[in-house]
This record gives sequence, C-alpha cells and structure tokens, in this order.
Amino acid sequence: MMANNEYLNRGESVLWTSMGIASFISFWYLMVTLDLVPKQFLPYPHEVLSKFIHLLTEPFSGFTLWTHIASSFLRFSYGFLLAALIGIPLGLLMALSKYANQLITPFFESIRFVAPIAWVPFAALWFGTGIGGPILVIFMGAFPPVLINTYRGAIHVDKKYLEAARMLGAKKFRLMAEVLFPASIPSIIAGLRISAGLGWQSLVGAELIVASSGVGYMMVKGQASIQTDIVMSGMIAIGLIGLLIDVLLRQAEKFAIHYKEI
Amino acid sequence: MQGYGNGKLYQHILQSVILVTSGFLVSSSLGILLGILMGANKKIEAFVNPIFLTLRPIPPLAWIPLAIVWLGLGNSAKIMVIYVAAFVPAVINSFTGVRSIEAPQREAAAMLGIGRLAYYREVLIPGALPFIFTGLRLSLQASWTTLVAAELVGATLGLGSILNQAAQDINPAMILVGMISVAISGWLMTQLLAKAESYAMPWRA
Amino acid sequence: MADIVFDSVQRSFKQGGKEFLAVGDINFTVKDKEFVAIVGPSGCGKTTCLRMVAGLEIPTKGRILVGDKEVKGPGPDRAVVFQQFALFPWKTVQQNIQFGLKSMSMSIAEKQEKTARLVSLMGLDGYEQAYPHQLSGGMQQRVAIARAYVLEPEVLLMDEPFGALDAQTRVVMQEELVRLARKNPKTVLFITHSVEEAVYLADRVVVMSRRPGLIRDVIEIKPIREKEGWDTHSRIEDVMDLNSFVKLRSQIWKLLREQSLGVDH
Amino acid sequence: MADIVFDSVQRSFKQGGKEFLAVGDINFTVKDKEFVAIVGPSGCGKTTCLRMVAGLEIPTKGRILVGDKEVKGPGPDRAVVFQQFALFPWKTVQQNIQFGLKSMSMSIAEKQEKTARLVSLMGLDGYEQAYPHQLSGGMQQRVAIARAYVLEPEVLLMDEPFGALDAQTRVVMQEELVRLARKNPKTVLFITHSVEEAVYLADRVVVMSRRPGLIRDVIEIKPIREKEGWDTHSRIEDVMDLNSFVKLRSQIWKLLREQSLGVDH
Amino acid sequence: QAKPALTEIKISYQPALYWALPFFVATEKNWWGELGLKPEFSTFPAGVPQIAASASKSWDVGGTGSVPAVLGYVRFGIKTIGISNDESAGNALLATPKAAEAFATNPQSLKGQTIVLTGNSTGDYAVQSCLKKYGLAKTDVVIKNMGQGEIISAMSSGNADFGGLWAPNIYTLEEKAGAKVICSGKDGGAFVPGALIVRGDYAKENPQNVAKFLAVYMRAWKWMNANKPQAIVMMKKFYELGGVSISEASMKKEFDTRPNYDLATELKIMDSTKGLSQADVWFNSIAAFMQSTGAIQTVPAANEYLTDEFLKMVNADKKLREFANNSK
Ligand SMILES: Nc1ncnc2c1ncn2[C@@H]1O[C@H](COP(=O)(O)OP(=O)(O)OP(=O)(O)O)[C@@H](O)[C@H]1O
Ligand SMILES: Nc1ncnc2c1ncn2[C@@H]1O[C@H](COP(=O)(O)OP(=O)(O)OP(=O)(O)O)[C@@H](O)[C@H]1O
Ligand SMILES: O=[N+]([O-])[O-]
Ligand SMILES: [Mg+2]
Ligand SMILES: [Mg+2]
Repeated sequence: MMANNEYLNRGESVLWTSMGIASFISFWYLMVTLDLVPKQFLPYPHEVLSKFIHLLTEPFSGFTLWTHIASSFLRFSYGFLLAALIGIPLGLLMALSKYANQLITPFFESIRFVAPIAWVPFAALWFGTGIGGPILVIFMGAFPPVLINTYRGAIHVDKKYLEAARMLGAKKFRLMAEVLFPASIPSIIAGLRISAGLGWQSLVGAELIVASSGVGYMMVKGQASIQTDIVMSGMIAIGLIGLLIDVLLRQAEKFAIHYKEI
Repeated sequence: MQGYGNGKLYQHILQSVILVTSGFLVSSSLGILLGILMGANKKIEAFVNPIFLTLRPIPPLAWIPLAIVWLGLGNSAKIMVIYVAAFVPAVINSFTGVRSIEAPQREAAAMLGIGRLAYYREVLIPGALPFIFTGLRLSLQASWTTLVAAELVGATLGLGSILNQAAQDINPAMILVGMISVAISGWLMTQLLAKAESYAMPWRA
Repeated sequence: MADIVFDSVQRSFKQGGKEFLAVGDINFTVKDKEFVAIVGPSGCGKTTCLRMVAGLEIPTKGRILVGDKEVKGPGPDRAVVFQQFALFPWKTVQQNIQFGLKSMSMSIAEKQEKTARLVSLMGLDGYEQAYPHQLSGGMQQRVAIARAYVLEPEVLLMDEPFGALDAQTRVVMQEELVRLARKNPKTVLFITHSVEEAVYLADRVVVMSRRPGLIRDVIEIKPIREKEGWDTHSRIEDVMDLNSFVKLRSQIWKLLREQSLGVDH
Repeated sequence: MADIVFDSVQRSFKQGGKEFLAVGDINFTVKDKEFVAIVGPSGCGKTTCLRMVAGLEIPTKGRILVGDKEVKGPGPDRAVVFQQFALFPWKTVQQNIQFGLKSMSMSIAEKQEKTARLVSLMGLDGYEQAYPHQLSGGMQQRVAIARAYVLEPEVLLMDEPFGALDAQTRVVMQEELVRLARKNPKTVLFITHSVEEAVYLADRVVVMSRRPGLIRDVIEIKPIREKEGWDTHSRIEDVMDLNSFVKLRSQIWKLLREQSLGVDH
Repeated sequence: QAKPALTEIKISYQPALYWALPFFVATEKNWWGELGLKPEFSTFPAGVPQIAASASKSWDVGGTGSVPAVLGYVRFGIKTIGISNDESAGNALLATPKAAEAFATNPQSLKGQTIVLTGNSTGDYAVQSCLKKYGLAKTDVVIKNMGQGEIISAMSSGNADFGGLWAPNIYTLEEKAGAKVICSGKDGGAFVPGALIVRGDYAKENPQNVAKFLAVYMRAWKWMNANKPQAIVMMKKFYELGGVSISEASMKKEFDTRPNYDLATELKIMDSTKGLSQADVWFNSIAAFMQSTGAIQTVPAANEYLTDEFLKMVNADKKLREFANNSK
C-alpha cells in the first residue's frame, strides 16, 4: 500500500538492476534476430561492443576513439565551465537584485527555446575554426539550466539567513558568496547536472563546425559511410561519459553539502 | 512577408507548433507515467534506471538515422527525435515529485486506510504535480530546442527547416527571424502551460 | 474494548552504522477509554512508542496489542494526529476530512452528514472549500483532528498536536479537547512537552526517562481531578491556579528535571 | 546610552491588495540596559515591532531611535536572535560566531580571542568545528546567542528565541539568560508567547492587543522581583511557585485572554 | 646551404573528397616546402561552414564546391582562382535497385516520386539537370531536403527511392546498399566545376603565395595522372583518414570519371579575353540555379569573382611553371 516505503535490500536491488539490463539486451538481440530492424542499422550488441573495443586502438577518421573522446571532452569542459562561471554569479545576482532580474529575465526566457545547434552558423562566422565556435554552441546548451537553477535556488533561500547576515553587517558581495551561494548549492548542482547533459548533447552540433576530430564528428562520419557499429560506439561513448560526468557532479554535491546529515 | 523555404512564415510556424505539440504530448504522457511508476516502486526504478541513465546523455541528433530507418521521412520520425529529448525531463521530474511527497502525508494516508489505486489518485499524483509541471516546462523547452534536429529529417516546412536552410544559405537575417519565431512560440506555449498549471493545482493559488 | 497493551516492547535503530536502543523494554497498558499523556525529555522515544501503536513502526522485540489484536500495520481504527498536521495541501478542508471515509462502506449521504457534523463541531463552518494553506495553524490543527475523529476510531493517538500553536490558541484547543474527551471518551495516547497540558488533560501521566526510553513513573491524575472538582472550572487558568494542580505539576517537573541534567551537553 | 524609542510608530502592509495596519501608533521607550518582554496574541505585530528596531523593516509612519540615532537599516550595533536560530548550516560553530566580526576592523588575534571567549561563556568548548546540524536545539540556540553577543551590541533583540526548544532545555536556557542579563545588563527587547518566561526574565512586560497592534498595558516586574528576592532562587520552578509570581502571571494571562476571544475564527 | 624561412599559408578543404587529394599528396611529397610554403590545414564537414569561417580569417586559400564558391563571393568576397576538377560525374541522382529498374524501362516513372537531396548544393544542381533532361518540372516530383548522411540512411533503409548525392557518398551507397546512378550531372548536361578559392584580402596582400599554392596543386594532379597505382594508394590512405572506406574499383572510377586539368588547360578554361570564359559560363549557370532556390537574390557576374590572374602568374614565372608541370 505505501509503495514509497518499499525498501530493496542489496540483493534485490542487484537482481532488479541486472534484470533490467538483461531484458534490454535481449530485446536488442531479438530485434536484430527477427529482422525487425535491418542489421545494417542495428548490429548485434556484441558486434557493437567489439567495434567499440576495436576503435579504442584502431584509428577511425584519423584518430582512435580515445582521441575523439579527449578532444570532445576538452571542448565540452571549456563550454561547460564558462556556462558555470557566468551562470552561477549571474543567477545569484538576479536573486539579489530586482534590476538585474528584470533586465535579464525576458531576454533569457525566450532565448532558451532556441536550439543550441541553431547557433552553429554564428559560431562559424564569429570564431571560424577556433575553439570559440564549439564553446559557443555548448555554452548555449549548458547556460540556461545553470542560470535558472541558481536563480530559483537562490530566491528560495530562506530569508532568515539573509536577514541574519545583514544583521551581522554583511554587504552585497558577502551575501552572495557566503549566504546565497552555499545555501543554493543543491539547486545549483541539479542545474549543473542538467547543463552537463545538454552541453554534452550540443557537442555533436558543435562538432559539425570543426570536422577533424571528436565523438560527434566520428558519428557523423560513421553515418555517412553506413557503419552503424561506429555510430553506436559513439552513442555508447557519449552515454558512458555523460553518466560519468553525472556521477562526478553528484559526488561534488555530496562533498559540497558535507555539513548536512546524509 | 515574402515566403522563404517553400512557405510563408505562418505556415512554417504552424508546422513546427504541430510537431512540437505532438512530440511534447507523447513524451510527457509516457514520461510522467514512467516517472511515477519509478517513483512509486523501487523495483521498477532499479529495473529501468541503468538503461535510462545511459541512454539519457545521447543527443537527439544521434537518433536521427535510427528514426529514419524505423519511421521513414514523415512526421513520425521527427516526433520521435523530439520525443527522445523531451522524455527525459518528464521522467526525472515526475520521479522526483513522487519521492518528494513527505512521510507525514504518506503516513496520514496509510493511517486513514486508503487503497492502492486511491493512493495513486489521491496522494501520489496530486502530491507530485508541482514537480510534474516543472518537468513539463523543461520538456516543452526540450521539444523546441530539438526542432532543428528533428527537421533535419527531410522537412519541407517548419521553423527548424528555415533555420537549417538559412544556415545553408549563410543568411543571418533569416536565422534571426527563425530564432525569434521559435523564441516567441516557445514563450507563448509556456504561458498556456502556466494556465493549465494553475487550473490543475487550485490549492497553489 | 480498545485498550492498548505494550508487551515488553523494544525498538532499536541503526544510526551511523551502530544499532542503538531507542525504546527499551516497555510494559504498560492504556485502559479502554482512558486518556494517557506521555512526557519526557526530547529524544527519549515518545514518538517512537506512538508510531508503534499506529503501526507505522514495528517493535524490534515484544508486541503491541490494541483490543486484544496485535498491531501489524496502520489502519483507521487507530487515528493519528501528528505534530505536523500532515494535511493534504492539495485537498480542501472538506476533502481532507472525508479522505478516510472514502474506503468505508457507507452511503454518500451518511459520509456527507458525518463530515458536516465534524466541520461544525470543530468550528470550521464556512471553511469547507478552503485549502489548508489558507488557514491559520490553529484551524489546520482542528482539521487534522476532525479528519481523525470522523473515522470514529476506538483509539486516538496524538503527538504534540498543539506544539505548533501559539499560547492563546493552544488553551482554546486544550479546553475544546477536554470537553470532547469528557463528553465522548475514547482511548487516547497523547504526547506533549508541556507538563501543564499533560496534567490538565490526562487521566494518567507517564514520565519517560532518557535513552533508552523507559517508563520512569506513572502519575494518577483522575482521582485528584475528580476529588477537587477541576471540571467545574471551564477555564484552564482557573484550574492552573488550584493548589492541587500546582502540586501535581511540580511533582512531575521534578521528575523531569532529574532526567534533564546534562541535557544537550 | 542605548535606549530604544518608539516615536508614534505605525506600520501597514498590503495583503490581498488592501492596506491594513499591522502596528498602530506605538509610543514607548525601552530604557538603557532594561530588559523588556513583549507578549500578545498571534499576529498582533510583535515581530514587526522588533524587526523595525532591527532595521529589517521600516515604519510607515513615525520613527524609531536607538541611542538618539534614527534607525535606517540593519547593523551590528543591534544584534538579533531569531526564533528559528538562523545559523548558517554550511558554517561551523566557530565560523558562525565569527561571521559578524569579519566585517569589523580588528586584528585577527583579537577576533580569535573574542570568539574563544564566547565559545566558553556559552559552554560550547569542544564544539568549535561542529556544524549546526550536529548540535541539539539548545546548543544551536546558544551558538545563535553567542553570534549576537560577540559583536558586543548595545541592544539585543530576541524573537521567541526559545520557542523551538523542548520544555526542559528551555528552562535551562532561561536560567542562563537570566544569569547573563543580571551579570552584564544590556538593553533587551524580548518577544515570547510564554507568560511565565516573560515574568521570569523581564524588568517590564508589555502586553499588546490584537490588530492593529497597540500597547494594551505595561506591567512592572522589577520592583516586585527585587522586593520578593526572586533572584535568590536559582531554579525557575522555585520562582514559579512563589505567590508573587503566580499573581503577576495570572494578571497578564487575564489581559491576554481578553484579546484572544475569537482567535483564528 | 641555409634553408630560407617558410611562409605560413592556411589551407582549407573537406576531408575525403577527391579534389582535396592533391593537398594530401603534396604534403606527403613535401612539395610545399620546395616553394617556401608552410601549409596549415583546416578541414570542414561541408562547404558552408568552410566559407563562413573565412569571416574570421580562419584560412587563406583552399578548395570547395562551386555552390559554396559562389555563396562565398556573394557573402564574403571570396575569389575563385582556378578549377579543381570536373565534378559533373561526381554529382548524381541515385535510385534504389528496384526503382532503378523501373526507371530504366520507363524514365517517366520518376514522375510523382519523392527525391531526397541536399538543397542548394551541387547535388541538387545535378538532379535539376537530370529532371530537365527527362522533361520533368521541379513540381513533377516531391523534393525533400536533408543532409547527405540522412539521405544515405533513408535510401539504404528503403525509406526513399531516389536521392541526390555526391562522391564519395555515391560509392558508399552503391557499394553498401546496391543503389544505382541513374543520371549524373554529366548525363544531365550540367557542368559542375570544383573551385580553388582565396580570401579576397589575402589575394591582395600575398599574390605570390596564391600563385605558389596553385603551382603545388597542379603538380599534384600531374604526378597522380602519371603514377596512378601510387596515387590510388595515397587516395586510400587519405580517404581512410576522413573516415571513408570504398573499394579499389570505386577509387579507380574517381580518376576515370572526374577529369582534372593541367596548367595550360586551366588557362584556357579561365581565359576571358574573348568575352565570357568557359568557366564564367559554368559558374553563371550555377549562380542562376542558386538564385532559383532562393539562396541568393541576384546573380553576380562570374567575371567579378573568377580570375585567372594567379594562373597567369604561375605561367609567367619560369620556376613556378616548371614546378606545376612537373610530373615527378
Ligand atoms: N527512523 C529512525 N532512524 C534512526 N533513529 C531514529 C528514527 N526515529 C527515531 N530515531 C531516534 O530514536 C530516538 C527516539 O526518537 P523519538 O522521535 O521517539 O523521540 P521523542 O521522545 O519523540 O523526542 P521529541 O520529544 O524530540 O519529539 C531518538 O534518538 C531518535 O534520533
Ligand atoms: N511582510 C509582510 N507582508 C504582509 N503582511 C505582513 C508582513 N509581515 C507581517 N505581516 C502581517 O502583520 C501582522 C503582524 O505580524 P507579526 O509577525 O508582527 O505578528 P506577531 O505578533 O509576531 O505574531 P506571532 O506571535 O504569530 O509571531 C500579521 O497579520 C501578519 O500577517
Ligand atoms: O562542397 N559542397 O558541400 O558542395
Ligand atoms: Mg517526538
Ligand atoms: Mg512573531
């Protein structure tokens, strides 16, 4: 009856998790075996896996998968960090100052509907082959969630903390750095997690600009030469790295709110 | 204004609104369902989560080939691409919403002796609604931002195809027209959603 | 018959990896239609005891019987009023009160009628369509009580139900509860931090000792209340000025004080 | 000199589109080093008055002077202890206490020394590096008081500082506060819902009436306290049993009761 | 003998395309250095981002398709300084095996069909010429616009029967999905040149480097024509670097169906002393096509952006002329 309270012990949790993965993979095998999808477009899981491993050492499109991942990750990091470095202080400022809020919100509330990859032409025009292009596109994907979450988190910070700080003589900067920021960390991290996902997704778009390396580039190339196993290896790489980034951010959150009981 | 890319602006907007609305409706209804089930049942959560978490970061662009192979060049393939993007926030927020229902409310329901179905209807879903609506807002945003990718699938009309073609023609003015149309349409649909939200949650007035 | 029997009840929790005993061996019986109040230092296990009776928590050892049946889970025969009122914010006052009736087999008219009766008993007339956030704390608490009362449970469990109210509202609620309890007695287990409240409301007061929670003492109030005729005063402050009241209060205070040496250090 | 002067102070709020007067014309002076307690029904404007002295709210009419200077905004000369202690959960005990010192110009050594002195004055030794959540409610409240005291403010403003504590911890804190107040008197404005607390702590008790908040009565406690030698008893319950105490308490209770008719309806 | 300092030149191209092969060969052979150039390459997945990147001076010279070359002039003043090769056979209308069969028996069966193509590209241009050849109007078919990768997915999965593609995508689709070329630009009577391009201001500031660039490019073709087997080996390597793997037969076909030119021929094609040059005619036709798709508003006169100035510089300088004609 109280479904929420059902508690899985370790064994059950492992059991259900592996059942989930197993049925996913069986479903995949079934689709290929029954020819529901032409094999050309959906190879067997083991074939994808072996291609994936193969790509780690054998170059495709000039580089090994590692190199593609590394160059994607570098671009991602720049764009993502930029989004965080601008988004977090701006969000805090918007929460603290009505003027900043009224200035930024309308612009921002509409621009967030525009696809990051729609910025690709501008990225090419403004930055050419420079790293600025991909960064712009990733930034456009990653920026809105950090800003929104920081802002939402900060306006919901209990007023009592702000008042206490003001009583104790704190002014704007200390209010932002020592009160709003730490108090909104959970919300900020949630925003960063969404940002990381969107930024990482915008990457494929970004890699349409500089065609020399990157997981997105590799996938585009794989698609054009009907090598679905390469496309899917790219998907797996992107999935796994996305997962890794998420895990890292959750660790960061645990670390950042060490002062709370867990 | 003069037409561009096979149609007048309003035709492009109309086509995109239809695509976005369909993708949004499909993904949010399925997403909310899955999110609630995962939130209410730890077994379902354990079953679905690893796959969900791994597929989640894969960009909608990467699904285009599969969408074409499975669904052809019509609207369904485009809707699938939007679906992939908009599904995620719907799931995550509904899940969080169910989990956010606090022990006192759950325990009160238990103490008042309510049945399972009624528990979903009277407690889980209304309790999760605030989060569900946050998820819907994000899904709507995702639907719009995926439009460009979706309309890479052989579109003749649509704001995404305008953006694609204007990019192809290196026509910044037309790109801006496309972006502004997307921004305004997205904003208007959000207003509608906000209306639905205040209607669905009278207690939050 | 709805007495509550604690039969060698223990409850331990894991905290920081270690098991610790929150409630150590409790043997006690709340008699049918008796009003028992529990006082004791913070963290001594009062809430845990009440939650075990409610069926929201199970004893690690021993068992709890309500009306001869062992408690296995929550149910509408034992209505709980929580400290945080735990109203459903998405339901109106009326819907909140009716919530527990839904799963009962009775005609809609009967449900309506029961609800209406409790609405007016609790002085909530005119607020049937309001949502909880539109009510003051005192009114919310009355809705929570109405929601429990409407089920006509044999057992009523109340965990600091007036803790969140301001002093003035609190006395009004205390006086109302006394009136209800005397008019229509039920088996009540009532947790409070206020010694005055315990003495004023209860037939017996149980004083618990700190960890592991044990029963330190049980003080009989009812005989004195009846002998001294407290119920003839309708106002709590008049009762509180009575010598017999002051004496009982001081007696319990001293018992508690012994517990609270070293509190919080 | 740090007296607090309310000079024809009014404060109104917008609620549901309409202006309503929360605090109506208040004229009152808290003398230098005097301990004044305010009691009154919920919503009568106690907190609003205190927040205006703190500078967190400005009067709609009239003005507030602290030590002859008009209050324009918050500042460390008037330290506040809030009902919810409002400790920064992400800072350690030490960091919380030091927060206000940061923006003051003094040597680091001096800041350290002041902090250390308050840590031991408040019996928090050994907990300097603990986070608030690791402390009991009583300890958290002591940190909040230390955080205010360390600034050596001339005026101390306390809004139901013990409201969230359990009864036992509360008396311990009350006794400590009395000790501090007698040893090192400051100008104190203290809001409470507990009449006993007000009578026990204050030199004068202000009783406010409900909306718009006005001063209903001011009761002198200090002369009686000194005459009856309350301070010779170190335990609150001994004071509370004294006849002079019970009389003052009942007097204030009655004043309050008149206000609370119709509470929450 | 002290080596003279090398001058840096930024060269742009698209990977794994036939006309870009000379850049690779020249680098392998180290011919740039011989003329004192130090090339720095940047590659783009398509012509559009390539020319857009000229706005930020990301490159100085390069090769691209004729459509981006025209667009590049209209938007950024990019000049075309030579013809990389004849791409007419490298842009074609393809059909799935069944559709190809039906088409073979009755070309009119194309009527009413859906054709997927990359709008406003040389592939589009070739398809239009084919439609004209079979007496069909644009409105007789349904045209869907998408990228080359999507076209490959759609055709190989049977979701589209006809598509407009360019090499090497043509070979990929032929080899991996059994699709057939039913009409190339050449068959349709369209001439699709590939363009060698330079940024306008770079051309003004460094004419000498531009001439050297052309000389190197032409020597590479010269060498490949004389050494086919080694050229094929290089091509394989180059294509794989770009993520393309096609059969040896297809690679041979590249040389057979897509002619390139030596210095003398280039000069002739680009010569506009007696009115419009041959190249002017080709590019005017491309520009007219682009106007019809709405990509550009007016057709610029080809002689505004086509110039044989740098070819002539190569020809006038003995060292450069010999270098360009050296087949070793
Ligand atoms: N679910 C739980 N998990 C771990 N420890 C718990 C849990 N519930 C209660 N405890 C612990 O058991 C002890 C008794 O808790 P309980 O809430 O019953 O005390 P209480 O007497 O109601 O205190 P208070 O007067 O503060 O409400 C406390 O130390 C508490 O921390
Ligand atoms: N910021 C505000 N905006 C609108 N109304 C307010 C605001 N602050 C206080 N009020 C109103 O002013 C009145 C006085 O509030 P105040 O908090 O001062 O009462 P109080 O005496 O402290 O009550 P309590 O004992 O419940 O703390 C109340 O009716 C309250 O609703
Ligand atoms: O080079 N082109 O992309 O046409
Ligand atoms: Mg408790
Ligand atoms: Mg208040």
